[in-house]
Amino acid sequence: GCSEEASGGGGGGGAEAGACAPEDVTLVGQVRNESNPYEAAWLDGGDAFAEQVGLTQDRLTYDGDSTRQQEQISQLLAGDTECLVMNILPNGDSDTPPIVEGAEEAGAYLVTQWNKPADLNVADYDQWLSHITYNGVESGKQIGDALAEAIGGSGGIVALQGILDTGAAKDRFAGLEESLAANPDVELLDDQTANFSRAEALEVTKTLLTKHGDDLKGIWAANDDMALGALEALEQAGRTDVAVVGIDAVPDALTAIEDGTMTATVSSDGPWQGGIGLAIGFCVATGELAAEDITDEDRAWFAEQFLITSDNVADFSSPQTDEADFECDNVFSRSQGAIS
Amino acid sequence: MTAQTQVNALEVNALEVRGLVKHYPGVKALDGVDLVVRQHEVLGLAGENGAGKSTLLKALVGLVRPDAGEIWVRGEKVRLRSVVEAADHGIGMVFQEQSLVPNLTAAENIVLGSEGPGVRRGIYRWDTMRKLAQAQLDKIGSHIDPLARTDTLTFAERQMVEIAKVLRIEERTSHPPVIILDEPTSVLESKEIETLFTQVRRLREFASVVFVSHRLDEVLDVCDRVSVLRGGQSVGEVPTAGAAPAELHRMMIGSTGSDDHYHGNLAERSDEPARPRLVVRGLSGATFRDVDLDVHAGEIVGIVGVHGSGREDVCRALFGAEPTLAGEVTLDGDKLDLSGTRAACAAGIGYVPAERKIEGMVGPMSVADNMTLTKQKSRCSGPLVVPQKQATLVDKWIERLSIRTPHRGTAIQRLSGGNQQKVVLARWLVAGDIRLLLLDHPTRGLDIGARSEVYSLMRELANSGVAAVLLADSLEEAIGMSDRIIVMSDGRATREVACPAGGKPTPLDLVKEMV
Amino acid sequence: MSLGDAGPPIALVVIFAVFSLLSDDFRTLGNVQNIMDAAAVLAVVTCGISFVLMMGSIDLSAPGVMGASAIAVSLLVANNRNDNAYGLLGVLVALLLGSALGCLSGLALVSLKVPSFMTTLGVSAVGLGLATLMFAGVQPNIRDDMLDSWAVQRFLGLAYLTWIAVACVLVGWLIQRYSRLGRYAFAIGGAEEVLALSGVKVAPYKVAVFTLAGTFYGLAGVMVTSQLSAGLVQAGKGYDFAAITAAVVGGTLLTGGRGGILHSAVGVLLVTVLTNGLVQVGVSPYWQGGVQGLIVVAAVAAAVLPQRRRNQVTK
Amino acid sequence: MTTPVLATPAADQAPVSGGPTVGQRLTSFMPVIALVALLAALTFADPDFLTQRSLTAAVRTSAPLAVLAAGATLVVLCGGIDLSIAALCSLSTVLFAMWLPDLGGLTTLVVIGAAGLIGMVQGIGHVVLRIPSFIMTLGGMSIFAAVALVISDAGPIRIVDRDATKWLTLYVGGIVPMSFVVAVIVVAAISLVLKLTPLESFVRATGYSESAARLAGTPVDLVKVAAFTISGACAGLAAVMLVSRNFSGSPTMADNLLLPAVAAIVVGGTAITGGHGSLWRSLAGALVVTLLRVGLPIVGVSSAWEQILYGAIIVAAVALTLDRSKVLIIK
Ligand SMILES: Nc1ncnc2c1ncn2[C@@H]1O[C@H](COP(=O)(O)OP(=O)(O)OP(=O)(O)O)[C@@H](O)[C@H]1O
Ligand SMILES: Nc1ncnc2c1ncn2[C@@H]1O[C@H](COP(=O)(O)OP(=O)(O)OP(=O)(O)O)[C@@H](O)[C@H]1O
Ligand SMILES: [Mg+2]
Ligand SMILES: [Mg+2]
Repeated sequence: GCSEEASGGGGGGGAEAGACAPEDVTLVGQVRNESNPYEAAWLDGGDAFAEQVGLTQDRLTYDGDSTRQQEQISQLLAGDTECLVMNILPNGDSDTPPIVEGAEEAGAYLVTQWNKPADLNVADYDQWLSHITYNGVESGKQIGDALAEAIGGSGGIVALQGILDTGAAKDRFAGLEESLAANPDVELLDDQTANFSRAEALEVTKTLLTKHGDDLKGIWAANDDMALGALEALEQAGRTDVAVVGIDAVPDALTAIEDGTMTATVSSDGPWQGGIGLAIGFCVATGELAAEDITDEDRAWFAEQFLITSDNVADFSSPQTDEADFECDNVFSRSQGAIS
Repeated sequence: MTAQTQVNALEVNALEVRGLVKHYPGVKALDGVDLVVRQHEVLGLAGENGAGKSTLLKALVGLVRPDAGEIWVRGEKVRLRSVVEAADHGIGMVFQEQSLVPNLTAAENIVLGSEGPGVRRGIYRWDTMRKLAQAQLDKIGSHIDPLARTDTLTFAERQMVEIAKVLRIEERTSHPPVIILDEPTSVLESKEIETLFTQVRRLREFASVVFVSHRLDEVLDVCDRVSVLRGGQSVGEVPTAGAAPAELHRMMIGSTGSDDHYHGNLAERSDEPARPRLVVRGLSGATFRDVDLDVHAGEIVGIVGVHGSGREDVCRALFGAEPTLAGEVTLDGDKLDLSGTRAACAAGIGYVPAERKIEGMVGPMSVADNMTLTKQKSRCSGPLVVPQKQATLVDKWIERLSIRTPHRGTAIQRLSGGNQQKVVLARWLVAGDIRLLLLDHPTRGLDIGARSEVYSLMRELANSGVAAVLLADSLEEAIGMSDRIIVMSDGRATREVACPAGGKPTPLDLVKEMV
Repeated sequence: MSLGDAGPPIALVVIFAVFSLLSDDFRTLGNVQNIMDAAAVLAVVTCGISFVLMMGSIDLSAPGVMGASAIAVSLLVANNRNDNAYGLLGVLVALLLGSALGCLSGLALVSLKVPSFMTTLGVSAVGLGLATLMFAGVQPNIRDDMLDSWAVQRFLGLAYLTWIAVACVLVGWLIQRYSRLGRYAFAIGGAEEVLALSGVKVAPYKVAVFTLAGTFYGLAGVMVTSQLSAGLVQAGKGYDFAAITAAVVGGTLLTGGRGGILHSAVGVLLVTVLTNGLVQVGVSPYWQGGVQGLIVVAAVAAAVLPQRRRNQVTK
Repeated sequence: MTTPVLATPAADQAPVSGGPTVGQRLTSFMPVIALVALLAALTFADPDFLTQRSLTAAVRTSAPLAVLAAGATLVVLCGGIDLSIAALCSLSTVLFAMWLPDLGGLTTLVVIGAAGLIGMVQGIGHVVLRIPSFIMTLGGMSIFAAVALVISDAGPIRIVDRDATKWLTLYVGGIVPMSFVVAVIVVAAISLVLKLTPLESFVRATGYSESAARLAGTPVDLVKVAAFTISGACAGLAAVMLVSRNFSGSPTMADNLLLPAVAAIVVGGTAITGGHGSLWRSLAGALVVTLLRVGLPIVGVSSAWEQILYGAIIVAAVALTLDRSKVLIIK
């Protein structure tokens, strides 16, 4: 056959950085679905930023389906990509490289969050402006320590893992293992996956409660949804002596911490994440920020996160986006340093 | 009903059909049919396969929407759009294909669609329902348990359930009903047929009956009058008193046919082969035990027996379609592999199953594809199908067996039952390499013409050296066609009766052996 | 009940016995209660789907219907999103929403003549869409004491929800055995064309069966909401295939006309015992799904083998 | 009065055409008509959608789905169903990624072969143990998922050497994606083999009436096993396509393609009960489903409405494409 190099994919080369008028910029935010509060809040944050600059955000969701995400991206990149800014939540680590390559080829501005293969270097690409994530090992360890403290430094706990093949689930569990090493009297009785799902966590926890009975003093969950499912299981079993920790700081978890039924969670600021990715892209697209000026530390970085316990929960109860966070000279202000 | 019609009630025809027309793609199934059913008579309906009998009758119960023509019920012109409407007018039918729900009880089937007091506000009252059904079964003297699941009943028992079911129309309408029986006897045995006829005669007291059968002697026996259809047209009617089957037959096909459709046996075979082609020794299966059977090349061996004698299963076992427990079978001296139908086909065995609709044919596929399904090599060159080769071959057989089909590409389910059967038979003949043919009721539902054609075909095959095992439709057929008859009862081959051209046994001789 | 029907109950007993031998924790009374509680939602979904399978149709709409009813009920009873507090009435409305969606599957099947595989897949998507619309980005949490108590309060050691499931199985069995709807559903699976020949209009019964199934799914959505104290769009995730598996493992044929509610109930217990047992004996979470699949296949094979005939049709 | 066509012997029958009538021809084009209608609707909603680049992307996107659906169509034609295709495809992406360093250019063939073999095992299980295909492949689905999870250590495996899959990312004539060309070739090749050999009769007879087919001596079991084998092999090929697109293998990569693939088959108008249908129909169905998956969000339909529309449109599409004269009872 008379095959030749790719052409259908995109305009090639990409727009000259900074050439776009602000009103020509297309803002796209893509998350898994709008049916969970965290991601819905993310998209709302994107909307808030878009409004701030007089634009609207195209909201895309792919229902946690990797193939569908790729399909949407490649369709998106087959359209007009000259001033396209994408703030993407890749479904898993392995979904990031094709998105990055697609954007690079089509010349769209890309910011990714959460998932990225460790050996994929953002600085190797021109259009992939930044990758933002939270330090999963750190958060796993923080709540692990909080849990250890809540059960008085010794006793049995169980872990509810997230979707097993995601980096977030692995990092967070690695953090738990670090915490366990530091708290030798805490014993991990069991680890099961509940796939980040509240309903699955409920079932698994019920089973674990009957299996371990009174030996069980604490439940470490890799996200708040599972923690909330575990709380329901405890309520149904009539157990009030089990401490529960999670990650994400979804509103229900904060309420539970206020009520004292849950011990701790770690913040991840959805609305800010939804806005910041678009902001970085927008700033570069309009020339207010030159891509070359972004330091290597700011190409892939950990965002600031906080351990939330009953002591400080009041400060986090209603997350709002702050316009100042999205100013072009402020976009990297929450960095806790480069991803090592 | 007004007083006026009351007076005329007796003179008015129970049912009258005028100029009924029904087209199907490529076929004019009904072409201006007229039919009169009087009150309190049993009207026979005769005609070749595909003459339009079933279509006409289905139009009478609202299942076929005619293109033109009128239907009058008791002097009133009606339009029948559904079975329910027909039933409201007092018309009910026993269908040619069995139409019971297999996983329901007999009782439910009997009252299905007109449960009456058996269901109140959507709730079943099992006891009432059982009584209702029992009442119907009592009418025909059947001893079936009304609460037995239908699929646990035998074929004949199911037929009785169907008749019990249609008799419910008596309870449903205040008018004298018209009850249509489309080939009710083709799967019944003589005793059951007698019961049925007693019922039909009883029905005549208060109802009209339309009766279809390809067994003309039956028709003449039970009917008062016979109406004959040919090619979708009415060709006349005859009172049965004094009529002979031959006369009817002539009307059906438009020329005089031979009454002797069994063609007699082959005259003395000169060189009887030393060894039988098929040798079965001690064959046992779930429903039969220790069956021995020899069939020579060129011989037709009939197996007779009542339901449950296991003869069908023996046939299926020989074809590898039923597991065996013990026994040895050789074909032309080679041990036969009974593990599956593929092996049987490869060894040159053919099988024509009784349940044509389910097991014999692939309904939506064309006549041509059905005919060449087994002997693919007859239409192939190497691994490739050669459409021209197939067309020529299939057209040859369509003509040879006078299969009535608009085209070789027509779906076989659009053909009449008899023609379907011919296609199924032809399937084994197209390659010309068959050694043993197992025929399970090969003429079930066929008209006389088609029967004779099938008979002569069987004969021709035998003469060319094919061995055949025949499970006949009737004892007469078994006797007429077979060279030898094996009697089976309770899963064992109990007796062998010679059946040479000159010295045929009588049916009575065989019946004695069967029970 | 014929001998062929004995397979699944025997498999249930055998699997239960094996897990009891392997794990001390498994054979405790608490765990048996736990298994019963865990089976509740699946049992209700399977009740619904059994009627559809009996007809020889299939139903993939459970995720959508459950999601819609879960969100609907959580917005209708006392909750954190609005001032509604309709209590039982709210539950009823959620059930009706389930019925309506089920009815939609049935109507599309009989009027557009589209196979149920597709209509129910479509309705599932529609249900999820409706649920997402109602969800509107903020998690609805219920504050209704009655609904909350269903998951927590116990009677004779079992949660109220479990008793609701038991009641559903009973009602389902009565419908199947004593109502025209149930018997006709069974008959449609046996020989649909014959019903038409007998003058029965099957279309309304088909619609009614899908409506009934939708109602069961609606109830299941409410039950999940009660368990989680929150309305989740994903409340029914995975229940479609889980319920079909349970029904089939229990001896219901996908071709219709065989099986029923009691079969399905056994199937549900079998599947739940398996899920629970694999956790209890400590099978790695990576392997659990695979081992479960293997055992389901083996169980069906064991149940099918004794009945196998030559020339039997297996689809 | 006219002579009734069938009353006379076959010899002097009026010639009746056995070929398809206009109506029948139209129904066989329905999947394409549905496709065009959908494209028109999307273009109406967003005129920018109808560009060559956009269509190229959609066609490229559809390739793995089309291949998956084409393979499973064979199983559906035989009257069964294969629910394991997506999980097997995921497993195959993992196998591909794991074997690539050792096998290099051969990996593609080896993976397709292995997937075919796995499909064959399922087929054998189905015919020998008489387990309904629904259950057999549902079990297969969870087993493959577990194996994929375990051998990949529950994570994606990146592909460093992209040369082995580069050919799939090329464009024929600069426009037509190679992966789609491959999909078309697969569909054409299988269809041709079916059409030119007795296999088509075998497959249809098996699907329409398994018992009649068996009693006619048709190799029902072999045909079924072959269908499962090809279905598996197609899952392997789809996996290679996904890997070429994603530069990695992952144990859950294709899991969500199961229902879209079955939807593609049904939307194409193939009867889920078996016998009637074709691979070409599934190809058109895959394009329809792909357009729905990517088109609706791209033209700006919100997430909730997208699902509602998706549900409504696939039902409508099947209402359009299914040839009801071939499928008497709709279950
Ligand atoms: N639904 C249909 N579609 C097409 N052709 C049909 C259909 N029903 C009947 N026919 C054709 O109409 C003709 C009359 O068929 P019909 O069933 O009425 O014959 P019949 O007299 O009952 O024959 P038999 O004695 O074989 O039962 C046949 O040629 C048949 O092929
Ligand atoms: N609604 C229908 N759709 C398609 N085909 C039909 C329909 N009704 C009847 N037929 C076909 O028309 C043909 C004629 O019907 P039928 O079986 O009654 O034939 P018959 O002539 O009575 O049979 P026999 O040869 O047994 O006497 C049959 O092959 C049947 O399958
Ligand atoms: Mg007839
Ligand atoms: Mg609660």
